[in-house]
Amino acid sequence: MALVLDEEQRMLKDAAREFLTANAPVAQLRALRDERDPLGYRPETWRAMVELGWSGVLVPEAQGGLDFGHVGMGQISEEAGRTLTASPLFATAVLGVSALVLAGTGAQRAALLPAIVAGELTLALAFDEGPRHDPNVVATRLRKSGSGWVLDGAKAFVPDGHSADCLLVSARIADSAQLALVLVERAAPGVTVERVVMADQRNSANVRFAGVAVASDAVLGGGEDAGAALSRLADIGNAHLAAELLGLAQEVFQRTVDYLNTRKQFGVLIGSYQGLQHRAAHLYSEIELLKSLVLKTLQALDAGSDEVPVLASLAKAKAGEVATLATNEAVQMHGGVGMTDELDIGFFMKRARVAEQLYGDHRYHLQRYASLCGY
Amino acid sequence: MALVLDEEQRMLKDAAREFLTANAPVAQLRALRDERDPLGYRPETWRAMVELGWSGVLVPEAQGGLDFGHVGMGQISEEAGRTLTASPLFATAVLGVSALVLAGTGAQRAALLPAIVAGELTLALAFDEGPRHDPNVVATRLRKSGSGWVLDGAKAFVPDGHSADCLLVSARIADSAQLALVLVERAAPGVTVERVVMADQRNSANVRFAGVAVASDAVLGGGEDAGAALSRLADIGNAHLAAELLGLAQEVFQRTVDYLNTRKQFGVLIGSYQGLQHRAAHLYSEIELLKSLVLKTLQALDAGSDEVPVLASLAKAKAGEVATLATNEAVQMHGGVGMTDELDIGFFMKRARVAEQLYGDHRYHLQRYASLCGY
Amino acid sequence: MSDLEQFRRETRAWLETNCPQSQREPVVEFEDRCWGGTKWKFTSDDQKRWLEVMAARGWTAPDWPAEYGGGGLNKEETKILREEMQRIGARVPLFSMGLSMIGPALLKYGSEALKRQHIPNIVKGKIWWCQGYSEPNYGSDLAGLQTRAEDRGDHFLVNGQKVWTSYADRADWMFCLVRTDPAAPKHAGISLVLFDMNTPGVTVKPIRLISGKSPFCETFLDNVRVEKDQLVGELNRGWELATYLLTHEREMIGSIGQSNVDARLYPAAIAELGLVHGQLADSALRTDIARWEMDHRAFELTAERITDEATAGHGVGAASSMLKYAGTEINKRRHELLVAIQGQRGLVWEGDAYDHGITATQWLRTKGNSIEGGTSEIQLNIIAKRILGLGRE
Amino acid sequence: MSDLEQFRRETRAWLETNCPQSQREPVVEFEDRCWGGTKWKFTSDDQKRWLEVMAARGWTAPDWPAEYGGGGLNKEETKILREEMQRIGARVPLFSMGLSMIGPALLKYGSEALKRQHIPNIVKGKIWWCQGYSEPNYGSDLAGLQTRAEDRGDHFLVNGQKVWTSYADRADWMFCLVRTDPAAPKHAGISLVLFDMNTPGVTVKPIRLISGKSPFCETFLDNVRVEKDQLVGELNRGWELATYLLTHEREMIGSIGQSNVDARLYPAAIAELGLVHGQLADSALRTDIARWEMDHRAFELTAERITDEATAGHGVGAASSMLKYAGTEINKRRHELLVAIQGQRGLVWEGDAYDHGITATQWLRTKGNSIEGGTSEIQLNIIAKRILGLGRE
Repeated sequence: MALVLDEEQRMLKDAAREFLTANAPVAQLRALRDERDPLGYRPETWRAMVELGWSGVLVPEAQGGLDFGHVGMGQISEEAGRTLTASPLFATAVLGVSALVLAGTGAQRAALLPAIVAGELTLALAFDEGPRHDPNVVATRLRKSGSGWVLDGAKAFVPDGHSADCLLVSARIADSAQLALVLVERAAPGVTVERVVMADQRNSANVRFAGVAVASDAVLGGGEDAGAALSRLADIGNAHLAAELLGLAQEVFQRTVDYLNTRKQFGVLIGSYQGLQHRAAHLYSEIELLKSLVLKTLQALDAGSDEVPVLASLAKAKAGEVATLATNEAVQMHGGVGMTDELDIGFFMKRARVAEQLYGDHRYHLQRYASLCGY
Repeated sequence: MALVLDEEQRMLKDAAREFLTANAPVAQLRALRDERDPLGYRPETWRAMVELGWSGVLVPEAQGGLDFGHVGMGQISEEAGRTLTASPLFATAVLGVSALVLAGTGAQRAALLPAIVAGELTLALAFDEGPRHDPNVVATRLRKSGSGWVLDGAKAFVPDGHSADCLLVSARIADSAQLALVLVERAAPGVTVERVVMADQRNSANVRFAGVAVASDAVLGGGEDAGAALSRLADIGNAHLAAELLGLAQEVFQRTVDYLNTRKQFGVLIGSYQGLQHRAAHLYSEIELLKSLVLKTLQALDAGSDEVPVLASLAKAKAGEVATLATNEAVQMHGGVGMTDELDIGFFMKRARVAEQLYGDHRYHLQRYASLCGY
Repeated sequence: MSDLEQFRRETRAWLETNCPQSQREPVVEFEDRCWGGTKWKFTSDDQKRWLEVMAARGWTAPDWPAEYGGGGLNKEETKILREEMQRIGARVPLFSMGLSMIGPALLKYGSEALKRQHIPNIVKGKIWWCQGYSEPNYGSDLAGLQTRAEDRGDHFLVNGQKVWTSYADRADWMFCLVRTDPAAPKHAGISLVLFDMNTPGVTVKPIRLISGKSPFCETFLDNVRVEKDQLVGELNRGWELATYLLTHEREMIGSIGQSNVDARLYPAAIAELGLVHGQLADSALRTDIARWEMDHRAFELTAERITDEATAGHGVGAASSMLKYAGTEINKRRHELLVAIQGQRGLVWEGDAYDHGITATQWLRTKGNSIEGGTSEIQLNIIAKRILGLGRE
Repeated sequence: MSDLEQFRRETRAWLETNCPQSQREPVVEFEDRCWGGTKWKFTSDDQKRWLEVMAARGWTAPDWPAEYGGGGLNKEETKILREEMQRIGARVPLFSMGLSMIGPALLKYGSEALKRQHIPNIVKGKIWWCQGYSEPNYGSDLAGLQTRAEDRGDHFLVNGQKVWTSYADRADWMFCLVRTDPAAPKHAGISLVLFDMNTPGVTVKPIRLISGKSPFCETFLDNVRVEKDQLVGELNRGWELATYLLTHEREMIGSIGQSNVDARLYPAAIAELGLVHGQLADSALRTDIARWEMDHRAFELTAERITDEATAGHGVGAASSMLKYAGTEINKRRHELLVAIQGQRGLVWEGDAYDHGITATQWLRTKGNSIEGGTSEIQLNIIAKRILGLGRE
């Protein structure tokens, strides 16, 4: 399959850039921060995204979606990385939808996906239980109780966890090695949500479940082992985080290049110094390498390729490293003003690190890649 | 203790540089290579070193040595790194002497050290058994036989192994966890030596022992466990290899700076390009950092500090990284001519990698450091 | 007993008597270290008393001449005082840019009158000094500065804008680089002047950084009157002083990585990640931490070695650029690793449970280390040109 | 059935019949791939026959015009031929700088007479071409070249020295950059000429590299007579051709990392070090290998993506510099890691038991990748200036 976007994907990308630049630029995130907005995103922006069909890009046509695939969705993720737009896009339209598509029964999909498409339901995936990604640690327990189930445990740093309508919670089924994904209303009795304000000013939350009643039909797939689905969900999350970091890196790099072509010191443009030129050219090359990994990974997701786990780890690892380099170079090359909050550069740096840490940083993924290859 | 050389040490360093530059420059190593010299060093150069007292720098005065310590010897190691001088200095005067001082009985020291000081005996430490340093692997076996012992096994990549008069062989004592260091004549029955020509044109050899008879008094320390001595020997070896690599890095860097200040392209000195200036300045800074670690490690050896293992690993790890960077930058900054055998630059690169691999590369030592710290 | 042994014994006894117990506790909060000045609020009577008894002996500036209020100690005595203070964990009684920067510059370049006016106040911690160097368009290219000081006979009239004046909002006086000859080549028309921050026309506006609130300010100078006798050194020869002061600043910033009592990263990593088969669970992080500790140790030893070489009289010059470059880059790496060790927790911005985001704010703050006091690029230029002699035709 | 399907079927059948089994074996030795030329010694009758049958159809240069002996295939057919050859593992029948460099240049810039003279011989592998570009003092600064071609009416008289002419000792003809107008600005006085290496005055001396023997030579040109009709393109407009040729060379060198059938490093590492708890025994090396494999995969995909983008008609220009830079740096890292995996064994220089030091010689040879065909620094300059637009006032 050719490593290029098709016509439809290019149009979607262009439309996304146009919309986000006009309606949800970095200034929006800054305003949310300055206002200490409790929701953490602009409902009207999300509403507009829903109207553009973005909530349903990954939803099958049967449930009212566009069924446009991960390459398409990845273009939106990338563009949202450029503008640092906060919205339920990642937690709901990428992870929530994917969870239902991967693990939901026909009835669950039919019930929930149209609501997501319509913008009536937001989700959050409650997955990790500590500050560092570790899919092997699932201490949250789901046990049978009468005709239903009961959920106990805690989840940490759940993106959108304090704002989503419902939480998709991974849990171990008591007395088995099996994993389950269950749907819990955020407002349900026994659920405690504590918002954590992160450096990137996105929503994150620590969530505790104390004897939360879960109806049988709220267990995705009716209780079939969700281990494979969870693993794929993490890959999907990482692929889109990589796309987001790619967009972020490109944008902060472009701003840096523009600055190098504007700022003068010692009577010449600082972009005329070869020391900075070579570093900028190296970073350009790194971003080009990242682009290819991200696109290949998104294509592999759509093709259902066996290579998905390997590629997702490579893409996320490279994205983490490139975004770190791009944001560090951005601050350094901007000099003093790069350190001021007045410029947006710091917002890129903060988001880059949080997105890298989510679902595993570059070290985690390099090691996961090696393990997947058997070394 | 102040991190500076005292007056005597500085004089020794200056004398070493003077002697080596005049009598054993890189051209000597080149000639040895071109002549495919079977010994691998110039006996007359070694003879002159002996006359300067270098074979006895680490030997106690009681055995006719200078007892000048590792800081002193390290200055010679460093200067020999600048000139890439091949000689029995490392294998005999550093490792051989240290083995006897650390593990020898009074009688053994009295018998052998004066011969080393006089230049009448050369040694080689037969330590590793594979191409990568691993002190835990000692399959060579020493077993009791009558009033003496019998040695069986094989050692790999022994520096000076094919030219030294005697080999100091590490072995496990049969039916025990104890290690021994035994002295075996290279020409003894049952010893097979196969020279391996390395990229750096130094002596190295694979040695096999098949039922080699070892007299009781040829077992260092009379058979007391030599484990601690062997571990310290590796630290000593690494400290002096780090010193050698420091000298090598400084010399190849100086040659590179000189070239940058001579060669013109596009009508200007290539040293006026900021891209190269910044890389050169970074390398300068790295070399300065290395200097301090090397000196501190040598001082710690002389002081018998508990920190020796930690410092030896830090110094060797940093030395390996800095010498790799210095030689890679040297070739790249010299451009095409740096790739030609006509220039000496390649000799520095080859020696840098062999010296790094010997007794553990930077990765080995970073990990050893972490383990020593308990993480 | 030698004089020095005698001095050590007396000093030890005096410190034991005079240093309050509370002033022997490690410094935790910013205010634990007294910066002095008219606006300073002492955290305790002990802090005030400790400053006063030390200042009375001139031991806030132990090696400055006694005639201006300094301690008048020689090198050996100064070292002994430091050692004895360290022995009991005594805090420095006063920490200021007066002591570290303008004081030494005044002693070297200032007129007798200026010394008499300012040095005793610096020693006593009466005045908080801030520096006026960088300007919005002149950061790395400091010598391009445009703040004008017009000669008005008995005084200068100063107009312009300074940035990165740290603690300008708490400071009493500024030492400020100004252009006194706009017609001269850029390095030749600069002077260093001193003025009271209460002078009419001085306006201060704090700068918010990516790491949050900061001590840095923009300072606007609008027809500020500066008396002629507050010129330090010769007119239009201020660049020499600036260079002298920058070297001091460089050394201060380059040593940031050193100031930590225990800079090792692995204890935190073990606590956070745990060990598997005796090794840190994340082996890639383990290697990165080990490499950082290698470089950090090498850096500390290098700072020590260069001091020792200078003491022994055979140091190289221009070492401050190398130390500034290496020290700040290593410190930046340190904080990247601290975030990596803590994962998401290291990126929390607010909240009692997370120490108010201290890990993240410190991490972001260190990004400025390689910019302030001369960027890493400027330091590399200095090394390349002055030490390596590159690019001279 | 479409024409293309028909073409594929016929090609498959023809290859099956005509490609000797021995020419379907992987290339191991240098000579396994035929370079042609008058001095070429075929390794077997099969190799000779394979060249002849393919050349007869013009399929050594499948997309070149049939009128000059090329295959005359369109893009799709060329791709099908490649795929079908790969399917059976067929070796390329001919590999040469005639095909990859001077041939395309002649087709684009050469006179009709030059095309008729040279292209058919390139297609048939009759002539081995070498390039005369760099000179001792003009490597990166290629346009500064000093080799003079004096106009002597019906011919040029060429004097000078070329370096890095690869395989000059086996080549039949050289395409050579010469200065035809010493008075013009340096880029404006250069021309590209062709001459027979047997011409009197041509002397070749091999260059020994740090990796040992090499195909590179110094070529001395002493009153070499070059006929006027061997001028390619216009007089003094040779720089345009040089740029065209350099781009081709860059792409060739940048793709070095790609040519390996299996570039993965971890199988060798597992074989050498073994696994502990399922992981490579050296965890630091494990991370370095994984990071290399990440970059290598990213590079391969990038080369693919850029080709696909070009095919789709929306590629960026100047990508060859990025690929050349990234590809050669990644390949250098690969060989550093191969040495690290093998330890001392990877640094053996001689000996049957050690594959004659192949690991070490290849490692050393790769150091030249980022120098030949335009250094990494030159590529970074091109990216900075042409793609990023940096430094334009």
